[in-house]
Amino acid sequence: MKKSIFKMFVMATAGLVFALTGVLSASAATPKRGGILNFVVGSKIPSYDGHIESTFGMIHPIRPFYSLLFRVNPDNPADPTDFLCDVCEGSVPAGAKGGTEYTFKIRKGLQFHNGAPLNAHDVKATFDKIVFPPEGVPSNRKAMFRMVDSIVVPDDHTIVFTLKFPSGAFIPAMGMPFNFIYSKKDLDDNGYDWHKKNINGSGAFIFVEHVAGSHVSGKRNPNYHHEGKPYLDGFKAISAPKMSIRLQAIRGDRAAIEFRGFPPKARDDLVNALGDKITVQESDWNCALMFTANVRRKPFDDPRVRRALTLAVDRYEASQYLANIAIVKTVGGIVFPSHPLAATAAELEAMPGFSKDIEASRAEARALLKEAGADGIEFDFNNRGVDQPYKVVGTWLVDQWRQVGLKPIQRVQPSPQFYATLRKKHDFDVSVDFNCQSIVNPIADVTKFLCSAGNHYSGCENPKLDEIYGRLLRAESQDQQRVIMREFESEAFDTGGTALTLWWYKINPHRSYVKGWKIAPSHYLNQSLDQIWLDK
Amino acid sequence: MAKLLEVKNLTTQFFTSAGTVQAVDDVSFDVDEGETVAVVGESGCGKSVSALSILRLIPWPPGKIVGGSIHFAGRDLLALSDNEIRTVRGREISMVFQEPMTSLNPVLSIGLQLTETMEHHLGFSNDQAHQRAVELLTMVGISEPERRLSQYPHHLSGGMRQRVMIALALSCEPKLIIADEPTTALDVTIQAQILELMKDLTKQMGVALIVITHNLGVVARYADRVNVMYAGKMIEMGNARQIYHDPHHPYTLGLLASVPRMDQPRGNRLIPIEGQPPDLTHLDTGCAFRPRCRFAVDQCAVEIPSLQAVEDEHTAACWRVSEISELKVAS
Amino acid sequence: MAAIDQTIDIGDLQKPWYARLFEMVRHQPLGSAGALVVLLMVLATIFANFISPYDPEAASWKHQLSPPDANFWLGTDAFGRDILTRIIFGARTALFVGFTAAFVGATSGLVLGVASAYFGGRFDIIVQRLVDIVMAFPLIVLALAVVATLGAGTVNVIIAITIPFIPQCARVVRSSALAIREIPYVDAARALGFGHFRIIMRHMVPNVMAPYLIMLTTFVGQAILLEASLSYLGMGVQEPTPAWGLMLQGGAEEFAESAPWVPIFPGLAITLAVFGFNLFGDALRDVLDPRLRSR
Amino acid sequence: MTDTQQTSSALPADRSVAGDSFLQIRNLKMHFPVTEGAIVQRVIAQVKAVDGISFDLLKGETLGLVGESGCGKTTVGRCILQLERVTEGEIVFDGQDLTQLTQKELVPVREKIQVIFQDPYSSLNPRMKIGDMLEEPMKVHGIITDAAKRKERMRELLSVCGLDPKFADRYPHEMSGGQRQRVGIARALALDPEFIICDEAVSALDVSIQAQVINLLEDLREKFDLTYLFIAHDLSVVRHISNRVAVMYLGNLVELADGDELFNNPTHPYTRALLDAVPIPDPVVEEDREHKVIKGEVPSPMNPPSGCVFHPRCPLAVDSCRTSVPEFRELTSGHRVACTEV
Amino acid sequence: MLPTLVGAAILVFFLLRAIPGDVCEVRLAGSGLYVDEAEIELCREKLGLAKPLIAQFFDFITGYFTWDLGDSMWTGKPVTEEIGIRFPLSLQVAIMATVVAVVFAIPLGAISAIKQDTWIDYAVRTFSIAGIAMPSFWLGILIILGLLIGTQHFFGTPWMPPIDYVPLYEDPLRNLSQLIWPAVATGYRYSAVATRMTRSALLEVLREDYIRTARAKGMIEKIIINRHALKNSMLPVLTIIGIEFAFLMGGLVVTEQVFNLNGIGKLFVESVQAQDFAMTQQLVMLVVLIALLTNFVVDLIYAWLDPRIRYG
Repeated sequence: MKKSIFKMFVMATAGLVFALTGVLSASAATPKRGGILNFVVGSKIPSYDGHIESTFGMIHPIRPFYSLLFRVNPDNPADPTDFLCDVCEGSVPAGAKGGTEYTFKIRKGLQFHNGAPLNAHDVKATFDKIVFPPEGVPSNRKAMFRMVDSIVVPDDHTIVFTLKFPSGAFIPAMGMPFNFIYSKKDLDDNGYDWHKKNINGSGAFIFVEHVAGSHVSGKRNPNYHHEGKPYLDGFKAISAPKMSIRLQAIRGDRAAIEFRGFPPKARDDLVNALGDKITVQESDWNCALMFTANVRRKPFDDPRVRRALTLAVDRYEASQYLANIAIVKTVGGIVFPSHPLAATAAELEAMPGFSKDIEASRAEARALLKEAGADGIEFDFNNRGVDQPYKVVGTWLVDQWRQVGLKPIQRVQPSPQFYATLRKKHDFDVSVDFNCQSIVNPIADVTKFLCSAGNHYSGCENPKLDEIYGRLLRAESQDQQRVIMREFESEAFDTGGTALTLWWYKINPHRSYVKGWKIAPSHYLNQSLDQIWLDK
Repeated sequence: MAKLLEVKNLTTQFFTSAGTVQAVDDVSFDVDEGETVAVVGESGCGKSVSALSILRLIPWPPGKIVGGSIHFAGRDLLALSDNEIRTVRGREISMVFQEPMTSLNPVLSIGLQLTETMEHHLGFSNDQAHQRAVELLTMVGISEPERRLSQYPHHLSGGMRQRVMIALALSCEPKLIIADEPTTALDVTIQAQILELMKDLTKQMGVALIVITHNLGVVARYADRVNVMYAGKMIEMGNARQIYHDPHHPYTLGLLASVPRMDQPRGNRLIPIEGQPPDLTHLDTGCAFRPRCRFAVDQCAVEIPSLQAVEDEHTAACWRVSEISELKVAS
Repeated sequence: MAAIDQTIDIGDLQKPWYARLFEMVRHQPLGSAGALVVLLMVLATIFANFISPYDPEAASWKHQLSPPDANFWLGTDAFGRDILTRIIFGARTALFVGFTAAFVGATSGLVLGVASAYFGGRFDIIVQRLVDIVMAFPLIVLALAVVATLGAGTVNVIIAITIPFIPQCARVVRSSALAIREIPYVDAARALGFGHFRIIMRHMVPNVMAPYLIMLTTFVGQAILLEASLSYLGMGVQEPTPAWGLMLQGGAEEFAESAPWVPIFPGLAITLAVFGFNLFGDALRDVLDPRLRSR
Repeated sequence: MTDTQQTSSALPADRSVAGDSFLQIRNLKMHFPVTEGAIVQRVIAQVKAVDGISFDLLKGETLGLVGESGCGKTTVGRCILQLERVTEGEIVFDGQDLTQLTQKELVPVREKIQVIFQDPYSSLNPRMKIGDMLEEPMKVHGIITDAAKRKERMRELLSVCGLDPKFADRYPHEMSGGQRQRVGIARALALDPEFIICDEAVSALDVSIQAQVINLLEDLREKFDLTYLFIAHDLSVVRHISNRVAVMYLGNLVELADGDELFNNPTHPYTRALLDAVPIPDPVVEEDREHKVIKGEVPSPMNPPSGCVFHPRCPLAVDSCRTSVPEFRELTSGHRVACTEV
Repeated sequence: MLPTLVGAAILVFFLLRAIPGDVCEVRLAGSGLYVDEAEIELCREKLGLAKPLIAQFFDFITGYFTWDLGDSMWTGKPVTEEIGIRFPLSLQVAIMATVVAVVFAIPLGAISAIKQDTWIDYAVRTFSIAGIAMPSFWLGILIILGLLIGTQHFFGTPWMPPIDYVPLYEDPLRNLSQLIWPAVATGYRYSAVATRMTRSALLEVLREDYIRTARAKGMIEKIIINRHALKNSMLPVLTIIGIEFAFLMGGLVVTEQVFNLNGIGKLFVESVQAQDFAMTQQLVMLVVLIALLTNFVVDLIYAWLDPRIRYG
């Protein structure tokens, strides 16, 4: 049986290599025009308003209708710092006045799908809604823009953002794919709720229809501001919540691509079945799966027990095997692994739970548990009722903990109950937890590990972390940031309320005829679809 | 008179989980044209099964006719094909059943149930059959026959339904009607109505009638000849007067003694037949009545008595048939 | 003629249980096959620890998704766990969920149904209304709602499955009990001056055992299916507990093509088990009460 | 007993056969409502099963109550047993009006009034052994608390009723119909009652067995000094066993007389029709009998005819029968009839 | 009918509110992105979840009188509109499944009953019990995989049913090629239930006295079965078809998942998982209403088939 698995891997790898070279050679070819792109989306659309929603289920089908101020480079989305202008002109500006003033030039001749012109006033109205929403108007990411002091439009084609203090987090926040540019007129005439149910953007595609629960379709925007684009005549985003259906849809060519990600096993199945008809793109993913111990509860108030929990987990083995069946793979610290601020392999190995000598770690874990009088305890392990990767990783974690004699009882809850447990009821011993962001922005992202953060659920207290983080925020050079980040990381690991398992790993097998799309480290990014063409 | 129906050595068995039931065991009897023959006996004695056997209506499984012959108007009914027997059923021999409440199809109109038989057997057109159905209903004493035809069985009372059953039985002018406990489920006053009706109509149309009943009064009033059954066998046969006034089988004797009679003053104690009826799956050798018989002798345990002549047309299946008169007096 | 004309005599219904069992085997080949499946499941449940070759819950990464071979007769799943072992232990979960839900549901229904029939009047009307309301919900919808309220997990799944069974059984039992209430022995008991409790427990309940037992066996099958459906929807029994429905969920479906053994064998196990219980129940119905229909 | 005598003086007592009047039924009505509606029930009609009857039962007698199906005779029995809550009227037994008693107060009365049902198949709990069935009432009523003595008494009851004591370990289905009916009788005797209601007690039995049971009932009456209300539709049986006979038609009593008097000299046209309809098991007698058949069928008790309920079928009916209800008058001593035309 | 609906409304309303957590948590925090607690509170306020339960219940009930069934808490669109999009699909699958069921069930059940205890009977019974025993989602998985693998094996390119819905009147072929599979997957179980009922009902009717009467009249077997027996035995079959139809509308939950059908079953699971109370309660009420209406229709047909009820 080993042989057949081996064979499968060989074939899969061969297909992958072939496919990757295919992409490279094809991207050099001249894009063909026309065709409809069918793709599957595994989540559903709450509303069309990017400013208040946060699910990729909305981004994938709706983002193509809108433009952003600027966006990740579609041809190099893997680089978290490579931004290109969308409605702005030229390159994304660096901060003036000590990094507190950013001036954007807006392209001329832009227009919304309804024919109305798009200028700096519309951009201001958009960011006013996001950054300074009136009382009672929701804006999901308002907190990301705390540094913004004012937004001014000196002329129709210029917009100036003034910051209260310089922040490395500003540009990434501005580049988030949720910041759809709305028309000022729409906002003025129809109020702030209008965009929940209506679409009037300036993106590559014009909204055609949305059959709730079934699909969204769009057609080519002839007046799109990136010349010659989009190549496609239109797209159809088909809702398919079950992963097996999404997989089968690509297999049966009901869809050409899925933009979130499949586990490796699914990729191998597709490549096995369809060979060179399938192209695979892979990337690290800016999401980390973690577990959080509830410090309010005994015996998890004891740091030894929390440390034992993380020591028991063999991340390297999981990276090899669990990675076959789940969308997680990369062993990493609190920073996105391919980011310059991330810990190196050697640095990582020195951290508790990241040692390559798992036997030693587990022995230590057992000793710690014994010491704390918690060996062999049964505890409640809260998990989220979503297969990938939560339930798969959860099952793996249960197995890992059992190996040091613990007896976790997995309690899987649908998302609302899961969140209620995590955020309000705190009635868990250990819970699955995760951090998943669109733009790679480590300095913002690591706030998750602050005991004082709103999205930190262990209930720990560690003012030292806040102090370190304060220094991190003000650090000027990347080297400085890196040093402070290491300090922060090791303090967070010592506190041990929230521990990392693996970072996600994004694998997008798609029909080889889909060209021009590049994988990004987040399933939120690079979804304007304007550079995609079909080689059919 | 010519024999209309001649049943010879009829044996019907039921193959149940508890064993083989000898429901009808080597039974022979005959019916003349136009006469009324009664088959009398208590529950489970095989009288209904023998009636159903004549038209081969025993459901298989579990029941099966395993031997004998039934000659009717020159044909052996047991030798007919399934199609041929169907031309006999309802056309030449028809039946009236015990339960008027369940014997008519509840979801089909009275009219349909009446006319389909005539259309099937007599090739009547719809109109002809309808016409005839009206006549038949009038004949059995149902008022407003036209309206009744479009009604359903549940609109009618038990007595009315039994009248419809009789109309149904008469519809193709058969030569023989088998009435299986036709009045058992009815009240006495209605019972009298129905019996009188049957008697009048069969006389009038010259139809022979087999009445199957446990009611000795009904038999006394209506039957020309009487066949008494016990444990699947015919144990005594004769005309009504012979059976009632000169019974020659201890069972018949006992039966008559155990019936309270309305025309006799109270006070005389009844003389019951002691013991319980036998289990037909486990019959001992010898006479089935022996365990309850006051006159049993050793021979009764060994050999089953066959029907022996008492006088003309009067037979009884008892080893002591010749002594019975004296024994009767002695007890 | 009663004994002969009706092939099922009342006497047959009242034979002692061993006689009925024997008859069942003889006359119900399908039913006996069902009984055999049930028996196998019970044995698997009892002796799971002795007959299964591996630990049902421990992951074994080196054997991830091995196809069936001499070591793993039915192959392994995504975590390298032996599928045969998990099916054997899954029988335990299935039977535990099935029997508990069926027993509690049917028994509560029995008590409710008999009481409702015996007391009649306002009590009966109110019970019937409640039964109507609960019965108007499709089984799976009700179960989903209950699981959503209580959370997933074995015990909650049992509760979720039990609740819709209660009115189902109550309704069937009530109609039988209504018939029994009209039978003279209940009047005889009342004429003898017995109390309500005695009449219900000694004279009515034992005589609605036939529909009760039939409902019970059908419920076990239904519960196994329902548990599988709930687990498939991710709202049933949770990992790493071995459960058949759970084995079909998630990875099983996604990797079905290259590892067909993962979804096929647990599916077969469910089908076979429910098949067995249904055949068994059918046969039981034929033996106990040919006229009772399943609803 | 003085009270009883006073009440019964309203009706001329006929004690030609037996002792004192010990059960008085006065104007008994049992109407069953026919209802409609989901929660709030509306009564849309009344089934007048028993519609105002009065009679006395005398100590030690057997009163036969005959009539066709649906005439209400069984309901009368159930009312006396308090298995139904009567709509109106009094049932006086031992000086107490049973209709006014609570369930608790009824318990001692139930020891004295017992019942034997028609169907020997269904009147015994199929899941209980015969012995348990007989012991249960003694246990519940605390008559014999000692288990061994109770067993003793149970065996005695079985043999009194002509059953082998070894039947105690059997279930009802292991017995024949006649044996089952004997068990039913034994159970009725378990509490040592004074009064037994035989509700079609022998109707379901075959002739040969029926005679056995009738004899048994007669013997027991002698032995235990019982009083019977013998409800049946079979006139021959009623005639055989009863001292007095009452005839019911559509919820009303139409005639009541001494047994011989009633059968020899039936007065009410319905009684006459009934007697005419019964065939006599003797072909010679039958040949000479006149077979008068009464027309029509029994109307629905939900909507009984006005006036005399029998008038639509009555050969003697006159106009007044349609409007006025005939009085249940005394024709000769102890012979009462509800008809104006005889 | 009305008391049942009111009872169901009360039950579902309070049952849902007993579930911890709410739609705002999932919507805003569900993706793991950072979210401000105040935003979640704002969301609750907007959806009316902050109001006292009784007030919410009052709104829910008064909605029926003003025909305002509320807006989905997830999409903000009117519940009626959301359900309206999904309902035709589920109805179509349910009807197709019913047709599949009836077309197979009645002849199979009849043959099985007529040939009782022969190998045909055993085969039909085995087939039908298998239909009841097999989880319909498993059958669905096998069907999809079978189609994919089969078509690739025989035609070279894998084919699977469409995964997005097109109404029948727009593109009948595409519509049917999508819906026939779930109809078969659910119809199998459905037909199995109906087959068994047909068989047992017919067996029972064939034992009835009036069938003996018909035989005694000399009617041929075919007429006896078709005219005398089938009509009577259809009564319980009809009941079971009605019950199953009502259950199917609710029970499509699992099948719709397997085939990615955008029907009310899938909507139900989604709205339960998202704690979309407004949607969930109306869906449940819809299913209950369908169950009651189906009962009502069954009663009507019953009355038409059975004269005892028609005039009774």
